[in-house]
Amino acid sequence: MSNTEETLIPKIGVVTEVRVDTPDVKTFRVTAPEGGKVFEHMPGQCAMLSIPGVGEAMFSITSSPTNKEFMEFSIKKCGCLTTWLHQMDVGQQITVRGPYGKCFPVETELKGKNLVFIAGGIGLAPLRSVINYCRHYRENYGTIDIVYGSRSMDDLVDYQEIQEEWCKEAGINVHLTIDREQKEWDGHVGFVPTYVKELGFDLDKIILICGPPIMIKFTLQGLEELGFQKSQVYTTMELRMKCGVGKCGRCNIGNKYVCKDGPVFRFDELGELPDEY
Amino acid sequence: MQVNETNTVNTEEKEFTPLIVAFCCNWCSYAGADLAGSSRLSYPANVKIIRVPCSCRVNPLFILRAFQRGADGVILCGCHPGDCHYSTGNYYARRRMTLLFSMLDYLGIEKGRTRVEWVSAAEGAKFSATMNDFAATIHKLGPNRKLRDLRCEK
Amino acid sequence: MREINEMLKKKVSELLENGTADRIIGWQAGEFCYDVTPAVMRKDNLDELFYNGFCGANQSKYLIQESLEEGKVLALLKPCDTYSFNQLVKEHRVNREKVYALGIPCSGMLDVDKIKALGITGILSIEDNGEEIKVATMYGDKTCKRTEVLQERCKVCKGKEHKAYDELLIPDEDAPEVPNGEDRFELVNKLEAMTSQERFDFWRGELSKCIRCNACRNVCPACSCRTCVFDNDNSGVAAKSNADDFEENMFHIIRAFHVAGRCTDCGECSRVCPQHIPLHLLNRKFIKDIDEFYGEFQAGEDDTAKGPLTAYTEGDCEPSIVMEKGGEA
Amino acid sequence: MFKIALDKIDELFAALSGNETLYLPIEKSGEIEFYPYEKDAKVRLDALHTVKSAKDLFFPQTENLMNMKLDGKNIQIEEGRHVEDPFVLFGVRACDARSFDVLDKVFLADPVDSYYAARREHGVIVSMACSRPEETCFCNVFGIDATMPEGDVVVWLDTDHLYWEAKTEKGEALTKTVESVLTDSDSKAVEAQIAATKEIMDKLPLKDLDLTRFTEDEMMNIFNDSRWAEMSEHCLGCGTCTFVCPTCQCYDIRDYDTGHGVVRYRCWDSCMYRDFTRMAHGNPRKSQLERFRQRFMHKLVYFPENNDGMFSCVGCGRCLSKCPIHTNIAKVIKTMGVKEHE
Repeated sequence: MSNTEETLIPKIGVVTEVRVDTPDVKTFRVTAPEGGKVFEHMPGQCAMLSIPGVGEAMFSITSSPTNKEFMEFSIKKCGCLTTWLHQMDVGQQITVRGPYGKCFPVETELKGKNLVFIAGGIGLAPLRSVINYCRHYRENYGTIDIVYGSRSMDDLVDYQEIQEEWCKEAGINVHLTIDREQKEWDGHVGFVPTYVKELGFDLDKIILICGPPIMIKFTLQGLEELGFQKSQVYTTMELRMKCGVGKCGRCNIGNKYVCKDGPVFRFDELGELPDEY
Repeated sequence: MQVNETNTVNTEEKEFTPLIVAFCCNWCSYAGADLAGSSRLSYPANVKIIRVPCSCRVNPLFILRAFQRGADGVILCGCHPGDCHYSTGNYYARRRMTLLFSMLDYLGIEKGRTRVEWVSAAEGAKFSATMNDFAATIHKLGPNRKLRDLRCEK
Repeated sequence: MREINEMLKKKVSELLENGTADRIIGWQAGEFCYDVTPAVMRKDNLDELFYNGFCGANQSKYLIQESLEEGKVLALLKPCDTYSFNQLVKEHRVNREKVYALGIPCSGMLDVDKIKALGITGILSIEDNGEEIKVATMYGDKTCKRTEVLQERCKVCKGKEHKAYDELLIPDEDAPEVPNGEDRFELVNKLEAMTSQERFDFWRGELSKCIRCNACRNVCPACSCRTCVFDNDNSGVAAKSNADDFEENMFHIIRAFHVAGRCTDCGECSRVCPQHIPLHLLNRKFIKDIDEFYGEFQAGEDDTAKGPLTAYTEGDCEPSIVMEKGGEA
Repeated sequence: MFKIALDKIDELFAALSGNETLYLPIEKSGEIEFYPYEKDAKVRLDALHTVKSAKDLFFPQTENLMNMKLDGKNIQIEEGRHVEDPFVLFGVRACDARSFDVLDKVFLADPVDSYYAARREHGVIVSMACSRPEETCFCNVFGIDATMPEGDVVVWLDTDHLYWEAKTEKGEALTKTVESVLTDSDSKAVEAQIAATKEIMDKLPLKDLDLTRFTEDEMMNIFNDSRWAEMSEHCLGCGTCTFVCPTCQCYDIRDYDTGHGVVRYRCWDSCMYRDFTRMAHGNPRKSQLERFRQRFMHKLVYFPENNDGMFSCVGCGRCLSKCPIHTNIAKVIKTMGVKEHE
């Protein structure tokens, strides 16, 4: 990436598969028109997706970079563009540009560590990329715990993959929870922050967390009560973005731009910045 | 500074066929247009009818946007004053359009480009005559140059 | 002016002391002698309040927000501000109960841009007593006539009578004389007398300066929509810049149209325009047309009368009147 | 150093505009902006400022990025054109000349903005020294010398001559093209004028604005200062300050549906606008307080922090004279420059 042609001007991607995850989340598989990935990325990085005349927005890439055939985006329907995207069929072209931002430090600080992933709702989307990356290079990482909660069973994103792959893999502990009791559900019931405290992880672990701001806030409090340091916790942020390269000036938290210096932040870094996100 | 790098104005003058947008109220004028059609009264093919529930549904933005998208003339047709399906809609429309047209004139836009006519459901002949006359007026005025959006020109 | 200033301070502190209101929207001095800022003041910082010939801003729009908040706010209204105030009360945008309106006299407000346009720059201080304005500048002392540098709205002053108030600082008949009102339609008439092409060229020249900063809209007391059509992404016309000449025209036609029949001709739009586009000439055209077509109407004269665009008569003129009556072709 | 008599200045403009477009302060409909020179244009070299700053020439208010077409399931993209024609920007004051350095930090940082870079590359800047600053000027606060502006060529005006000195290679090349209308000159008149101007600069009311508090260490204290509330209370939320500012560089990317395609263009945006940071699920800057604070925090704290202490303000004073309610950066510097409870 060195100039605008490669940044503001997007490439074309084709939707090759649409998976309905929950009533309001769909996962789109995207490849280049000639096949293969539109570009390479690292776990935690984002891409700008757009439809001409509808809009452009930043989405995290949910597939792992170890997948060499396609990229996936899990998208929740909430605004004008996402509503349009949800109406797409296979074969629809969209524009894609990226990758943007810093990735989770999977090759540096996270290497060799025991990891805990904590996600709420659609917050699993950016973490899924990391989880599958770590599964692929399993020998590089210690234990893996995944705590994932959502409003109900139907709102669990990627439930199939979780059940059939993550839960069955040795060395990965998956802890699922839903907010309220449900007939077919025999797992844990309760909010993520309380569940994390109940689980009470060892203090040698590194935490990666993503979800609604309110969940992050209370989980972080719980983790600190357990004895975790802010420097052990990573999260990924989202703010309004237009350019993706730190120039359009709207996604800053203090002097850091989410698109360029983020979206991945460690909580001790965020603590030094104004509380405006 | 305005940069319209990709816009080029078509300098080749072709035979000018004006594009006319006619906002027609559902209850009178649209039925009038229907009658004109079924009575085989002709009116120009380049009159594009947009059906609106009442003439007072049309706000000034509709008129301006029609010009933006390439209309050379815009005409609003509604029920005769006193005959509005909603009793008073066209009275309000009449005041609004009077002020808007006067403003367009004030800004130097040719005053013939906009018109209001009252056409009832029974006046197929009037509808056709009005459209023919309006098309002729616009043809005389030539293409809309003063209230166009260069980006929308092909 | 100094006496009025003292009277005002005394009155305001009295009204805050006795609990008539708990805060006031007043004026605060700036860096220079002319850059006055509106500010909310309470008992503790009331000493910053002052009133001079640069307090021209029409503060009635702030009352929309202020009257939503707790407690009663004291509003200082110049005679012309009371028109906007009435209009906002009529439209139920300002809660009359939450406002204590103190009518203050005005003898015409000055426009610093007009002083600068005379070539008087590097202004250090301005002395405003009567006919002549004395300006001390970095390049020596200058003088100019007060009438030369009055704000546009003051040149066509509506008079010294307050149309709405709870209390007057001094009775209207004792208030200082206001500038002699010129004919506010003079320029409109002049434009109407031009040819269509001349008018078009005039307005192209003016409107093409627009940088779409929205100052005219945001300051306008009549533009009180929660979300403006030009900010609403679903309207199809939302934009942040004039990407084409058309958008310059559209924005200003629609802006003026949306306040037609409600615009009190307070002139704030022209005052704040960084490009000095004479936007009041668009508003005045509507006012003039309304007067001619539907009878004399002054928005904000009272807080009950129906506006000309929310009323009709069966015998109203037809839009074709523009063909006969309108300006030269 | 060269000179030309002011009554012959049209010869200079004619020579400069011979091969390339010459932009200079021209009055149209009563206001002065950088417009292309044409014969009989009302050139206003005496004006201190144009309304919009000179940034418009490098970072125009609107600029088409690409044309797109959504055709069934297919999308076509046709890239917009870059500026490739050289141009001369004449009469840039010292403050505006410095603003290009500020903009460079943003647009020429990796990844380079090629639209901006192309304009920078093809533009030659002829800056003009000030001799009649106004009370709103405070460029000295940012270490700018109004009598010796940056630029490819610098010119000085006295009552009857224009003095011309090339400062860069680009400037030398431009000088060659107009040498025939210029005559050699010594620098005495210029030196005298510089000395006189410096004396006037000493009288500027805002020359002593103190920036020492605006450092990284104070970021959180300034951010959390309660005085932002009163300062922003009456901000109208318009974009005047942003759009007249020579260093404001935030932009929006928007699509316009022309009926036969989509133009994706970028345009200036303002952090003062409500929808600047609005997302489908909420807005991190909910009130005008946050938006107002962002603008000044960016200029005085965030930007210097990311760019070796360079402030994103050049003291041109445009916002001082244009703000509808006269709230401006000078007032912010004065207020925030001292700790809250002192």
